[in-house]
Amino acid sequence: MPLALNEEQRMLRDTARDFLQNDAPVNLMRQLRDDANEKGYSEELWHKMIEMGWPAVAIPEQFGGLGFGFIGAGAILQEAGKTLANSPFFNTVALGAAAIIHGGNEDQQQSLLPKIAAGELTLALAHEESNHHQSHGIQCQAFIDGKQLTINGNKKFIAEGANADLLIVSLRTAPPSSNNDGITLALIDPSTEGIKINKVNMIDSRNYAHIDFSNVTVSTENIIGERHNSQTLLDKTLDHGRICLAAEMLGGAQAMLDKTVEYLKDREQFGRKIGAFQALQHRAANMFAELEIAKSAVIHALSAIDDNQDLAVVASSAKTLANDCYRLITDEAVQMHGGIGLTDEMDIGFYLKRCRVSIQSLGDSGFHKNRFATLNEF
Amino acid sequence: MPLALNEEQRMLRDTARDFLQNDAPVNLMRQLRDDANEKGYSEELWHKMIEMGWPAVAIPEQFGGLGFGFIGAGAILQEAGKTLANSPFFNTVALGAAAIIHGGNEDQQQSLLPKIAAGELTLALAHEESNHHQSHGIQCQAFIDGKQLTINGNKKFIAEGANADLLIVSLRTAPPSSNNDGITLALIDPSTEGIKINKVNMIDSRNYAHIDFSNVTVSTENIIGERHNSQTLLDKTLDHGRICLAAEMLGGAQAMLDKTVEYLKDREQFGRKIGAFQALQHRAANMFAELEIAKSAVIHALSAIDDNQDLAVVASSAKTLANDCYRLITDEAVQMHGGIGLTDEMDIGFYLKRCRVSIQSLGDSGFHKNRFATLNEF
Amino acid sequence: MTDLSKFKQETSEWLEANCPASMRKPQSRNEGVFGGKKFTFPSDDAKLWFDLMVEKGWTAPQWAKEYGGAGLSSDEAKILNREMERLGCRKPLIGHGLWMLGPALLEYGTEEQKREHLPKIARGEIRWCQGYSEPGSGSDLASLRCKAEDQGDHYLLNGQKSWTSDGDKADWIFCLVRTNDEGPKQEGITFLLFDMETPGITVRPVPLITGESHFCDTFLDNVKVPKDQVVGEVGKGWSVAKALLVHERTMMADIEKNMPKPKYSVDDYAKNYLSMDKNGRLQDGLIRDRLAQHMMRDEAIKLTQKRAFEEGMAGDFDMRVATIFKYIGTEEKTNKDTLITDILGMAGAGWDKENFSADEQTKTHEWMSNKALTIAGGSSEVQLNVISKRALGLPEV
Amino acid sequence: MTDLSKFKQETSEWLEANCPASMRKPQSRNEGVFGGKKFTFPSDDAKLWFDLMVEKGWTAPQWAKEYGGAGLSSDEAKILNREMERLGCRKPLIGHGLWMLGPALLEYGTEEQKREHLPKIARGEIRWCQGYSEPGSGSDLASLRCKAEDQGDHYLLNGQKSWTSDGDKADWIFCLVRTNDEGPKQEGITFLLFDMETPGITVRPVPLITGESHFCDTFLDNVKVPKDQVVGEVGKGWSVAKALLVHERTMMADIEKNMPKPKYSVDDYAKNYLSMDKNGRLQDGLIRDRLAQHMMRDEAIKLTQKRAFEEGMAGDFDMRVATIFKYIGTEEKTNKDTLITDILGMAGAGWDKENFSADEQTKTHEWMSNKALTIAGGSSEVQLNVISKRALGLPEV
Repeated sequence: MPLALNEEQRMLRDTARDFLQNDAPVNLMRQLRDDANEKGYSEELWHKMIEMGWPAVAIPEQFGGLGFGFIGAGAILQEAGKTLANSPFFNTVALGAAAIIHGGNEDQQQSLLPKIAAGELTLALAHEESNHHQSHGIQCQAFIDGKQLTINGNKKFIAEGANADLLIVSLRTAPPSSNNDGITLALIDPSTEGIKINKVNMIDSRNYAHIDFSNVTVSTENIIGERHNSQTLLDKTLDHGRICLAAEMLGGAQAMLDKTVEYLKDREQFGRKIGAFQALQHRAANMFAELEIAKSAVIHALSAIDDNQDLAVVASSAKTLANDCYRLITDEAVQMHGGIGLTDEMDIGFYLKRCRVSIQSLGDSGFHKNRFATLNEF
Repeated sequence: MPLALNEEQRMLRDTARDFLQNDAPVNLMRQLRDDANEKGYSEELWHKMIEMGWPAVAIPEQFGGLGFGFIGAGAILQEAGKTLANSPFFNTVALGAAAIIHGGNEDQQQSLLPKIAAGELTLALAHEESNHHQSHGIQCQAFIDGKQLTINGNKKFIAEGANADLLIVSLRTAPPSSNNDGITLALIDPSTEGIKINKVNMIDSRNYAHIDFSNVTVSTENIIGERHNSQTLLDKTLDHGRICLAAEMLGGAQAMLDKTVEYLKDREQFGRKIGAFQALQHRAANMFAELEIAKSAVIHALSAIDDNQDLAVVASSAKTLANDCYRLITDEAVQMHGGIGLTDEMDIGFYLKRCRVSIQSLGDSGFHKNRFATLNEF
Repeated sequence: MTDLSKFKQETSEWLEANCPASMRKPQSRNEGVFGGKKFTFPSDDAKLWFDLMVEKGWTAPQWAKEYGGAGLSSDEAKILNREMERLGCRKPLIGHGLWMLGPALLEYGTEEQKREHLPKIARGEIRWCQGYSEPGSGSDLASLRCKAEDQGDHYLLNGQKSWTSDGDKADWIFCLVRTNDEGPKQEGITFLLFDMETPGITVRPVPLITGESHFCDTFLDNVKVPKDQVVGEVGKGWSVAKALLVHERTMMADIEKNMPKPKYSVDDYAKNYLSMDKNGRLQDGLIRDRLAQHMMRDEAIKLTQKRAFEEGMAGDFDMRVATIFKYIGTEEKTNKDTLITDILGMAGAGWDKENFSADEQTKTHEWMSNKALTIAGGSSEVQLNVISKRALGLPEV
Repeated sequence: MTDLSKFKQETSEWLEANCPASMRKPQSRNEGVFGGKKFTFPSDDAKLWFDLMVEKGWTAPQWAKEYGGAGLSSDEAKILNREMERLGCRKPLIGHGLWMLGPALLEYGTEEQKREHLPKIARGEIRWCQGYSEPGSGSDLASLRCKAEDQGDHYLLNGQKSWTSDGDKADWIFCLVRTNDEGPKQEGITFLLFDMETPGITVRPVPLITGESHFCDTFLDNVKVPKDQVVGEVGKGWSVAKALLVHERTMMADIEKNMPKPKYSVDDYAKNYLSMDKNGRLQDGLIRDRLAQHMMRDEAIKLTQKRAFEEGMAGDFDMRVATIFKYIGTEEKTNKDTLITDILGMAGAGWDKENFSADEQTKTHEWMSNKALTIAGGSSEVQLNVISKRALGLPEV
């Protein structure tokens, strides 16, 4: 499994970096927040991304994709994390497309993947039901009666939940048994009758929603993957998301480290650059080391996606290391900047807030270390 | 509950400090080790301690004690920890006397406590049965038949186990039930037939033993505390030990911090005292702060003993903070001294090794944080 | 009956009779009475209580009557304080004037300055703010550059002050300025007072990451300040400021003491927000460990403060220990805030008022705003420097 | 068939035919063949294998035949190396002479020095030790003060060297001495060779906290060293030493590679020594968390080395990353040792050989001896300085 980008992927990364630094600086994010933008992202930016073919990067070539794999998607997300550039990219590709690629039947793949690749369809995963991420404890219920699925329950903190064209919803359709895990995934149009979408504003100013399902009926054709037995598909989908989110987070951590080092070189106190104080130097050096090892865990996990390897262990490692190092670096960025780091004028608060939501999304370090331990049987 | 020593206790502490610094420097410990001393302590030193009345400090006055309480005993142990001075004091007083004070019947108290106070009797607690400390998982069995107790089983890592005049042994005498916890403590003469004492050398060069009991019979008069129901007594005894050991550990931590700070002021590299390097300064300052808060937890716990308060929570806090700060400080002492800290000529290795054994004795931090959480119902 | 017992009895009776019930509960920051020209009382009771106390001179009990106080002896003031604490009476007036500038004027001010300013402070007529920090001078305050040129009868001020706490709500400012560029940097600093309405002053509130803005940038553009508004000697402002620091700490402790006690303890949050396994243990082992660790440390820090006090009383106190409190206390507080929001999960990262409980919003807010604790009032780095020098005697970097 | 394929085939056949079975297993430190006058072979096979390889010049395959080597080309040497690895053949000879002084002499030595010393190294007749550190010069090696006075045809040495690895077992030493007290400290250093039996040398093994003593203090009291035993120019010894450092790292990596693989992984220890709850989880939640954390980090560090290699091949390597390996690798190794002994509990703190298994003794020993990892070869503090300067470009302290 490669740990370095190939030439094409490097070009993709470099182009993404230039584009995002120019067209989606942190100020764009600030503007969207100050305007209380409904979507939490710039339509214009998203259209440019579509023009550049980004939604297609990780889609297999036979479905109109570019076949850069998830290493490619990860490279874009890492660059997006650097400027906190938001778009439907992450939820549509890392969660939505992943579920369809691995669970969709031929019809679904033929009809949906080319649309995703073309930027004509955005997706969101409606999965969480409480304040904390969980893999399988699904309460949101659906009864299957003939060709019809009737859904009742509540989903929470759905990223892009109030924006996406289609939702992929995780449902409990049967009690777990020896043959079935009881979980089913279904594609649901958010305008279906019985769906109530409640927008939730989080500190990172992106788009989230709680969604209530009250006797929502859809055709069983909307089921993705195996009926009553999609825990593995769900895990795989979540792992795609965890790994890709980790990539985005490392971009943020990198930006914060760079900005902090710049500040250390610039700011003077007690007659010298504060970057000449050894205690700060050692802490900065440690941040650099932590970030580099986290990067390796993340690219390894992205590579595992592309090589169709088992994702559980590598996803949990990647998310844990990304969580811990993003938190370390944003906390240190605030502390080293001093009071000014707590003003809204500086960008640091935006990263701090995004970091916190990212840590909670798709599993904090306690969740993933527990999962890692369980997978390793200890 | 007082957190400061009263005048008498301060005098006791100051006398102990002067005496131990002069009569029991680390070199005494080194000498005992190099001579492969059977007991692991100096008889001469112990006799001087007896002359000074130390074994009596924590014994109630009605039993010939001095009534300084465990704050007094803790003050002595803290000073002893500074020079790694070993003696039967800890095991006899903090574990042995504690069990008899809280569990002994009047006869036992009348016959044993004055002897302890006079330095005529040393005790050891034979409780552990595996590599890790545990409170109640006792396998060592005893059957009670009329007036006789027949013991079979193995006890491990008994501090002073090959030296003590008498052993206090924790035994399983019945299955736990709603009325009984099934645990009984008994005083056993180590020369009783059927007892095999196997000396164990640990890295801290003190005296430890594994002891096997094979059909050892003693009179039921040797039982201390309630028959079949002494878990509470055992817990209380162990908590006395945990708190007092924490006091000893903080003495060691203090000595290591002092020695390291001295070295930082003395050693030059790159044309300046290494204590002028800010990264080391901040780490040393943090060590100082950690040690001071740990001291408060320990004196609070010692005070709780004297005030007859519930010990469980305070003992677990004291031992955890002592464990963590002793480890931090010895590890940093080695790192800051550099290679020379790893030579046997320096004293650091002695503290490092004693620290490690102390951490494992009577519960490491994982054990105590788990216990603390359970006691706080989370 | 001694005079003091009599005073105690009368005080107690008066407080019982006059302090409104709603003024006997802990108060949050936005319930505080800061006074000043622009101030609106948070409630009728607050106004009533304030007026009654001003009348008795008990907003500044120990200040002389001619300065707006009650001229109480130190023993009487202690009794008043204790009685107010016993009944839970709120401070009728709080703020920089009463707690910081007042004591400084009493020590360093001229008689004219005292007569001019102290009564207005005690009666809550003028609200004060503090102009110390500058964009280039945070931890290294003495490097401040705000320039005061000697123009004969007045100084001409140019420069910028930052972190002016409630600068937009204050009437007057006490301010450190540079009157001399040469020599040791501490010795060219002068302590000045001036009206915030003096021409040339622009105040701009600075939004914080919490969405609030308690602090201002204050721009000084050819601001004229009469020379009789210097407190203490010219060039000795650093000493005045240092003396004030002690009062700042007292003020902080006082505010802290009067804050409402948190509704839930940290372990309450864990029990309310997280699931337990069959043995009644938190399922999240990492949180469980962090929580136990925090509770132990938090208690040990509190015990250390008590121990310092008791050892002090017993004459057995190691002064070096005093250097650790700011550092270890604020670090643990930050740790606690992080732990609580981690326990809340997504509910500890919410922004809107509809989907998150008031308490969740508070905790999320505290996590952000308390990041200032390890920065303001001597950052953790400065504290570690202090510990390593003063407690450990390590050499200068 | 090309010459190289032929060489490969012959080499393979020769190794198969001549390398004893017992020499095809990983070797621990005390199974190594270091050579020298005082050396005793650990086994007959080791002696046999050594003799055969010396005869072929394959102890130093790339050195010229007149220097005791086999004069192999770089390609041939690679093939030999690969074939030996493939069959698991042990290095027939190891040590400071072969891996450090040899390469230095090839680069900086005179022809006489090469002819004098290299063959004796390649044939394992002379064992070398290194005299760099001094009691006052650890991290700051260039401050060394061991004095070499110019006495016309020889130098007169006075001073002390510390950490002389196996100084009591070596025949000769390569040593840094100060020949000039003035100017930049690096420029007064000279690289000297001398016989450890020269009058005036006292070697004292230094016991370590592990109970072993691999290192010596070496006292130099009026030791005469002929001037033709200077390697490189007088006053340029620092450059020779710096060049050697690279070889030291290669040597360390080589030794590491040939060490026996540990019998158990860290999680094996946890499973063997700790109890599980009913759900198959370690009961000790703290150890469980630390173990998961360590395994993730350990893997991430290994992956970073691989990534650096792959990015290097792809021409996309950020050179700054190379600065972290020593620091983060040794810190994690120390963390691992601590974790294992914590898992072993009291069995990780034993000293005697009767009550503790060989493996428990090894782990306890490693915990102690590996504390040197974050100190020797550039302490973690020095590494952090390097990262902050070279990778982050932060200014000098």
